[in-house]
Amino acid sequence: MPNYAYIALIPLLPLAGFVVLGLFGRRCFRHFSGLIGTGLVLVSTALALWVAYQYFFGTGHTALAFRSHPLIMLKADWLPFSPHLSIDLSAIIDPISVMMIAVVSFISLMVHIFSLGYMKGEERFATYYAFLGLFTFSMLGLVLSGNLFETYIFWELVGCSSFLLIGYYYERPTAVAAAKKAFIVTRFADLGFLVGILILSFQAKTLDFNMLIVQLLDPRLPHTTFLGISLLSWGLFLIFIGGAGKSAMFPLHIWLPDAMEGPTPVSALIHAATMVVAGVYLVARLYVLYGSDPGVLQIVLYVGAFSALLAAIIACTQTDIKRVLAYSTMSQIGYMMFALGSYGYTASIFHLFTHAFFKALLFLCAGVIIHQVQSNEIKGMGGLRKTMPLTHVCFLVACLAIAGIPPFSGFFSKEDILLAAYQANKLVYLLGLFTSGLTAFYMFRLYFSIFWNKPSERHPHKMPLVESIPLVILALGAAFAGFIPFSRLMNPDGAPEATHGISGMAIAPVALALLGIGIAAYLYGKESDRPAKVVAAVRGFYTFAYHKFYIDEVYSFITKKIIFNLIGRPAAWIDRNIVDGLMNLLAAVTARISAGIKGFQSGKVQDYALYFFAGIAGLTVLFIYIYT
Amino acid sequence: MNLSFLVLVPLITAVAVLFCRGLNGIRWVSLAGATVQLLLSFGLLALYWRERAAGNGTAMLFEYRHAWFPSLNIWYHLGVDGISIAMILLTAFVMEAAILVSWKVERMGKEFFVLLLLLSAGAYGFFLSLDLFTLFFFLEVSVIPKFLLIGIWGSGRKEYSAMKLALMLMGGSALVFIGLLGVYYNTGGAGGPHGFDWQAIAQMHLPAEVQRRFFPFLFVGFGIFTALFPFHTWVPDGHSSAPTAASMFLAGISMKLGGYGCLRVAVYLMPDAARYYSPIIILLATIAIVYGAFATMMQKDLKYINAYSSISHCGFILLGIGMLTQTAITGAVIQMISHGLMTALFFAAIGMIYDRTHTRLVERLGGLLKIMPFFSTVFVIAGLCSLGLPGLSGFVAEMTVFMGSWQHAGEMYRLATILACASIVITAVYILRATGQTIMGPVKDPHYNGLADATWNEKLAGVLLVVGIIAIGIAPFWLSDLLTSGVSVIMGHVEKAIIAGKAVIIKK
Amino acid sequence: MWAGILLSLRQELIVTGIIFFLLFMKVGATEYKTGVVLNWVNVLLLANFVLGFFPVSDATLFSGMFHTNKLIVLEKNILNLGTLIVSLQAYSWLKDHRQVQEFYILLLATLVGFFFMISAGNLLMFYLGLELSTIPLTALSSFDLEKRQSSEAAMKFILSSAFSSALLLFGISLLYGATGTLAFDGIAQRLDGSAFQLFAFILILSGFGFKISAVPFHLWTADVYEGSPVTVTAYLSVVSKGAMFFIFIQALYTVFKPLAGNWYRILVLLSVLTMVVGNLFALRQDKLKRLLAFSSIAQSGFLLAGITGSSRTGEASVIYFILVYIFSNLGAFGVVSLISAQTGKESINDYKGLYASNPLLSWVMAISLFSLAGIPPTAGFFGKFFLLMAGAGKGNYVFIGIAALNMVISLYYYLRVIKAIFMDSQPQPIGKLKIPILPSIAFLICVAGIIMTGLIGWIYDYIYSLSIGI
Amino acid sequence: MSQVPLSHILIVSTALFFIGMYGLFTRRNMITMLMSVELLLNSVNINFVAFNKYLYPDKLEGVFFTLFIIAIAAAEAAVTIAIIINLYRNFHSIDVEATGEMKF
Amino acid sequence: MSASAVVFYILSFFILGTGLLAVTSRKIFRSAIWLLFSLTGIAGLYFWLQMEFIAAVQIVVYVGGIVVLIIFSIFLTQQSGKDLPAPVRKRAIFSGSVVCAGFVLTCLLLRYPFRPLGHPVAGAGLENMGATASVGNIGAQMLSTSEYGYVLPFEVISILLLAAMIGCIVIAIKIKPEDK
Repeated sequence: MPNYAYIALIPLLPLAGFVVLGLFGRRCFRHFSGLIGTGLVLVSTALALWVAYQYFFGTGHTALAFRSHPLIMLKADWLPFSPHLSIDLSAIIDPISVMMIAVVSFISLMVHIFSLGYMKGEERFATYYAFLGLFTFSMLGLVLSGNLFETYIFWELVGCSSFLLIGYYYERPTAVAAAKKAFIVTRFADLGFLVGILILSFQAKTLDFNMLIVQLLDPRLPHTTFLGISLLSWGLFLIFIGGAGKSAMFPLHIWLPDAMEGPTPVSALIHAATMVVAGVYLVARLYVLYGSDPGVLQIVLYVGAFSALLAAIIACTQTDIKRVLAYSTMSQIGYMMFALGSYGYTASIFHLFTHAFFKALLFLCAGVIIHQVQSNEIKGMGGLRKTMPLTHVCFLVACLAIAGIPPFSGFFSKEDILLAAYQANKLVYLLGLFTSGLTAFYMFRLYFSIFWNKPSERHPHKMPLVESIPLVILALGAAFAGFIPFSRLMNPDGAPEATHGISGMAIAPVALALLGIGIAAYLYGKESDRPAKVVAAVRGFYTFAYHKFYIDEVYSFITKKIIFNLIGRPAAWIDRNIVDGLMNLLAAVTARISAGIKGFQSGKVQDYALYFFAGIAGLTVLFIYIYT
Repeated sequence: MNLSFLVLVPLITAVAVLFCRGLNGIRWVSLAGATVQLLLSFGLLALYWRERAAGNGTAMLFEYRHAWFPSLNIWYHLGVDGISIAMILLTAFVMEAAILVSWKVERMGKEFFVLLLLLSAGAYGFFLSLDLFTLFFFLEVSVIPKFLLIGIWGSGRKEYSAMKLALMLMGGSALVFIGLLGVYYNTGGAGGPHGFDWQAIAQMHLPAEVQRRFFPFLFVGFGIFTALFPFHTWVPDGHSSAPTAASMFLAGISMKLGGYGCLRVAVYLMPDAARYYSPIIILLATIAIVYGAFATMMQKDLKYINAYSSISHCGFILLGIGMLTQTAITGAVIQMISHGLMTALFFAAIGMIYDRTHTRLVERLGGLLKIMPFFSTVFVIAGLCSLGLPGLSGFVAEMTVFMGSWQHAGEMYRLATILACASIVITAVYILRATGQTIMGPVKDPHYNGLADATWNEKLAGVLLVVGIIAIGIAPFWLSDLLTSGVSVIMGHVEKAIIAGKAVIIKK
Repeated sequence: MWAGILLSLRQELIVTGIIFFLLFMKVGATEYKTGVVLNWVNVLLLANFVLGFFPVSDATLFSGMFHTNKLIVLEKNILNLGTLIVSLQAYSWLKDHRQVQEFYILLLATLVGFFFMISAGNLLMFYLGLELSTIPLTALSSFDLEKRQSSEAAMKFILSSAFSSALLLFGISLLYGATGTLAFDGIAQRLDGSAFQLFAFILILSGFGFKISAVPFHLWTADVYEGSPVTVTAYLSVVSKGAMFFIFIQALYTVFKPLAGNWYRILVLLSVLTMVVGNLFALRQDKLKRLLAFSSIAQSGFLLAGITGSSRTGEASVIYFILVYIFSNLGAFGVVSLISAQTGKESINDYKGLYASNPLLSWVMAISLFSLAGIPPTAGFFGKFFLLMAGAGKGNYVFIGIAALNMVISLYYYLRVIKAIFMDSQPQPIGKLKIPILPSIAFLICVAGIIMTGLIGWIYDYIYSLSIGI
Repeated sequence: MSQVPLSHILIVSTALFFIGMYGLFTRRNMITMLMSVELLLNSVNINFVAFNKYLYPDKLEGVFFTLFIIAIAAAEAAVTIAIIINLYRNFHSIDVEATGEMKF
Repeated sequence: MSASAVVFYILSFFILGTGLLAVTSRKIFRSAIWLLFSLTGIAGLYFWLQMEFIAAVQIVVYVGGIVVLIIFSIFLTQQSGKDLPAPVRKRAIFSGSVVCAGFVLTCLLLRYPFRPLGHPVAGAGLENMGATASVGNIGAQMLSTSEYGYVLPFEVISILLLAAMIGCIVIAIKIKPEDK
């Protein structure tokens, strides 16, 4: 078998980019910094694709035995805790990790290239690329890490770089607030992850993925429970909370829409294609364990389904283009989650794969559009189909893909998911079906109100090549990624799944999607008061959904009112007044006593003599008659 | 190498400073002294590694004994193991940075540097000494310089804070003193000579009831130095009124004296008692962690924020020590180092910002990233380190503590661990609020725009500390390897104690 | 034989010689300049101090009325040193005083008294020495003849000391009645812990307590210290107290050894009272002399704690602490006397901003105060450490704990002075003062002593090797 | 004299002692306080002589002690009176109540 | 009861009575005289104890010296004939009680089995010259350096008297203004 040692380069090159650009970018080469970053990522993308090729199609690698158990390599002892328990730096190689590095590096490359044009002339151009490099490094590290704690390390790094990138326009208070929100919410989720790690590591006495899984599935494991639930389930559940936080599952999704304050390419990279699916990846990584624990899997299922629906509903009401896309991302990830929840491992990964393409594409197109109209509000847009034909086409492709219209990529993955859901849980299946309809609707609502809706005049704005190329490539991906025989490459136990072509199952979703598109066309095809009418019809629910079901408000109430006022302030007050007060009280008491006894020093010599003799008498009585 | 150099170099430097005239001379001389010290510490590290590589397995290396008061069996006794070397390195780093940042001290510059150097001499001696008397001597040496530094060069209610700090620390050392006497008179067994040599004491394994009687004195006494709840109230006032260099040293080193003492003296000499009292220790530590974090959220003044967060972070040290597992104690020591560097960096950044903007109030500052990119970067790095970002030292320390604490199966200990973990979220909250309001956002005050960024010395100081933080953050193995031997010696005693305790229980 | 006697008595004889020399100087025809006299005296005192170290064998003379050994010689040397420093510092006060010779005659008479008291082997000699040292001191304390406070102090001093010595005598008479002898060794043989003897002992103890100003026999201290001239106060606070402690510890460890069980408890009580009361009063003083008076009361509390150890360590640490205390306290008093002699200012508020004008004096003051507070690296730290260590030897940790906490309280008022000197400022601070040569020598000795005595270990060990313990 | 037991003499001296003490405590005139001190010393003298005579007649320690006490008492009285006179110059009164400048 | 006992009791009543008057009389001059009587009574007591020399010294030093000194100082400081200020009521009560308590306490303690050593000297005991308080004897011992020799205290007290004298001169001497 070939050695994959060079795989280490894939994350390290972007890291090098970060270090170099971060330290010297501003001063030495602020204009080439973009090219440097892109170049490095280009190399690692090439490597990643080479790995993927070698892994999936290389000689002798199709062997089941090889796929079935992951390969852990480049093991380096990083922080030993105790003889058997330590954080290693190691790379895991198995189908999903390989697929993920390919996707991540590829999308990141696209974004790098796109940003060359998009972010041109920015004040902190170099910094931007440095951060992108950092993110790419951490994300690749995350997917490659072969040790649970290593995953956590990169998990945190990813969060940090997302924080930095969201806060890129740090002079905008909204951006700062969004960055803070993103970090804190995900941090809160990570607390679950951390405790989960502690539990699992204590149970398994190891952190290495392979060993971990083996140990934990070992029936001889002492079955300890807490509150009647086995510690293993607790651990898995807590880890899922961590995943849910990163993947913006309800109720930890509130940071995602605000995160759109960041530059649009960043949203494309982090908040659409890669980081947000980390949760899915995490669950998939430990899928054998989750599979062994139906209870937790149920939670995953319902959380996923509910988030998908909720996000879709909200998406229908938003008017900020990026927010709509954000909610759709959330909804799609919901799909992946409930796919996992319903044993649709392959389907979920597949959807992750395809979603990366069309969602990134959507965001990049949105970026172009926003530059064109200088606003995020779709109200201001309309009739852009002639002004920016290329964008128009790409956007359309992406919409079709996400709406699940054959033969675009989205169709295949989504259909697999629905199939899995159907086998697992009918209710969830119906939810998924409905959601797919909604998806088609809000996507095309977006599409129509951007590109049609107004009479369009042709003075095509020219797009720099660096921007158009990624769009085209991604569009191709979005269109044809579906034909990759995914199920043969990837499944939990390595055994290829029986792939099913177009079956009857596909009819319903497609029909619903078409219906949704139709409604969208009817409402937003050309300028009219129809949408207003509809809104008026469902006023109450509309406003409710428009305000994202007031979830943000609930959060801010809890944090601002309850935690700050009922815990923080009292703590600070108690510290100053009671704990510190005690210390000052001691001093005050001493002073009082010393003032109290000053009378003895009366300055009268006769008193002195008197006390003198009284002292003698006292001593005499005390030590002759009392203690003898 | 003769360890006395490490104590002498700062003193010699101080004397040299006394004799130089002109601020520049003073600055450069003291900087030179600190640098020599830094190099010496690195040399010490190298020598240590060489010895270990040569297979020298003795607990303490480079021992130096000299009879001080033979009639009382008091020795001037120095020696190092991994832990002390780590602490010495920390001190050297912080001192170098402290001298660099106090370049601008104009008023009574000579006195300032002399006192600073004396302070450091005390710290070095403390970490080096193997005789409890010597240790106590060096522990108390630092009282005067602290008082004067805060009281003369401080800001705000400086006299009050200086007085409070001096008195509370003196109270702490009074408790330590009682504990030491208790230990002393229980050594030597029947009629044998009493002694202060702590290795010998540890070998002779004090009787359990003695341990239980005197452990609280030692632990609380040292605990006051490291902000043990509820004796932490000197920290906010002291740190916030102190001049930059002094607060760097206070939070970076002085608070570590306490942790080191708790570990080296209290736990090492009295393992039984340590086990006996560990629930109380854990309780207090957890309170300090959580409550300190919450109290921090409400602070308006940057220095207060950092001071309170120090309380919370030093809670981790005590937590780790109280858990009495190898990993947890290692984590505690790493946390000492990490917090030392991190908080020093924080105070340095705050001080430099304060020098320019003349305010430390969060709501007055804003958008500094645009004006002073260097300070802001340093500040952000310190912040990220304090909220435990991987790649920076804070993460390593905290994770080790958590890992180790979790090894201690037991509902209450687990709960404490989880609460401690939860505190890192709160940490994130207050750090990001502070950062978001001061570093990011629009520039609040127009005439901040004219302010200059770091000068070379400030940059050097910042870089020095950042390098330290990152060196631990991305390659923690060397540190943990350095500490292992020392910690396992301590753990050896603790386990012996556990076995002994079990034996006692069985007898009953 | 006579040579031997004279040799063993040499310290007393030298000092007496100086007394007569001064007397002749005074009564002689020629009127000497004050400065000349002062230089002469200090040279003589220096010579006296140096000759003190001349080695001599132990001896017991005059049928046990006078005995001397290495430890006693050392103690006398310590007293000589104290006197020398005091007289060096007295320069700035005395140089425009008319009656220098008389001052020194009285001072040295008290010194002789202390010498005889220390080497007394017999209650009669002890009493004589005591009175010889007390009566001239009272005269000295009213040496500022025009100052109301000075004469008030003297009045309080002599009346209280007369009263206390009357009680002491009453006790001695009862002890004589009970044991039939005045010789120390004879008494030691005939002591049984009977109530009558205990009563006699307590009366005698009160006499000691008066001189070492132990609570509740301390009340004269503050007023006398405040009222007397600073030099006299300094002398009172170190030499007189030190000599008293020397004889006290001898008496307790040898004469009253049979009553050890009883006096241990009494001393613990007195020690606690003395520390606490001294500190509590010192907290609220604004006059520096008065503050130092109360601080010296607290210090004797610590010394008592050392004595309670009733061990060799105890004796050694007490003597060692006296040495340290001479340096520290005289350092502080030296500054006070210099300033009060040149500006007449004696309150803490006057010292605000002193550092700005007189850094040198300020540092001397600071170092002395830190040594008094017992903070390393000053010798005071070692002194206190050993005292309490000796005290802890009995295993009474509550007592030692109270003592340790008292160290914290005492730190507060010492730091108040430091704060005034270094941190505060005032509209019209004390101007730049010129330090004459003799006082500066004294300061040098004090500071050197404060730094060295602790760090150089053999000083303590030498004392330890001489001391006998109980 | 042998019929009178020692204890009676001692009681007399003790009584004298406490009379003197009472005087010392209550008399506001310094000279009268000095007188009371003399009474105290005399009672001590009586003690010494009596003890010597009754119990330890083979040595004269008590007698000698008495002699020295008398001498010292004289010296003390002289100094006290000198101090009092000087104080009178400063305060124009010798009432102890008048001299309370230094207190607390 | 024998005559000498009677004499003793009369003497002691005289001593105590006059002493009490001395410390209570409101006329300072009278109290000085009462003191004089009391001291003389004590001298009588010494005679009764057959300590003639001590008695003589008592008369000479106290009666002849100290009391006279006191009277002079009264003349110097006091315009005679004026009553002394009454003692402070509170202190008088308190000290009265303390003194009584002390007296009772001491008397209780005086019940101590004194063990005579050596034999009491009956009358003019010619047995051991060492012990009789004859003038010659005392003088001899006072200046002898041998066993029971008191030369050293004698010398010491000489210094003391010298110092006291100088002290008195320094303090009491009237400083002429121009000397200051």
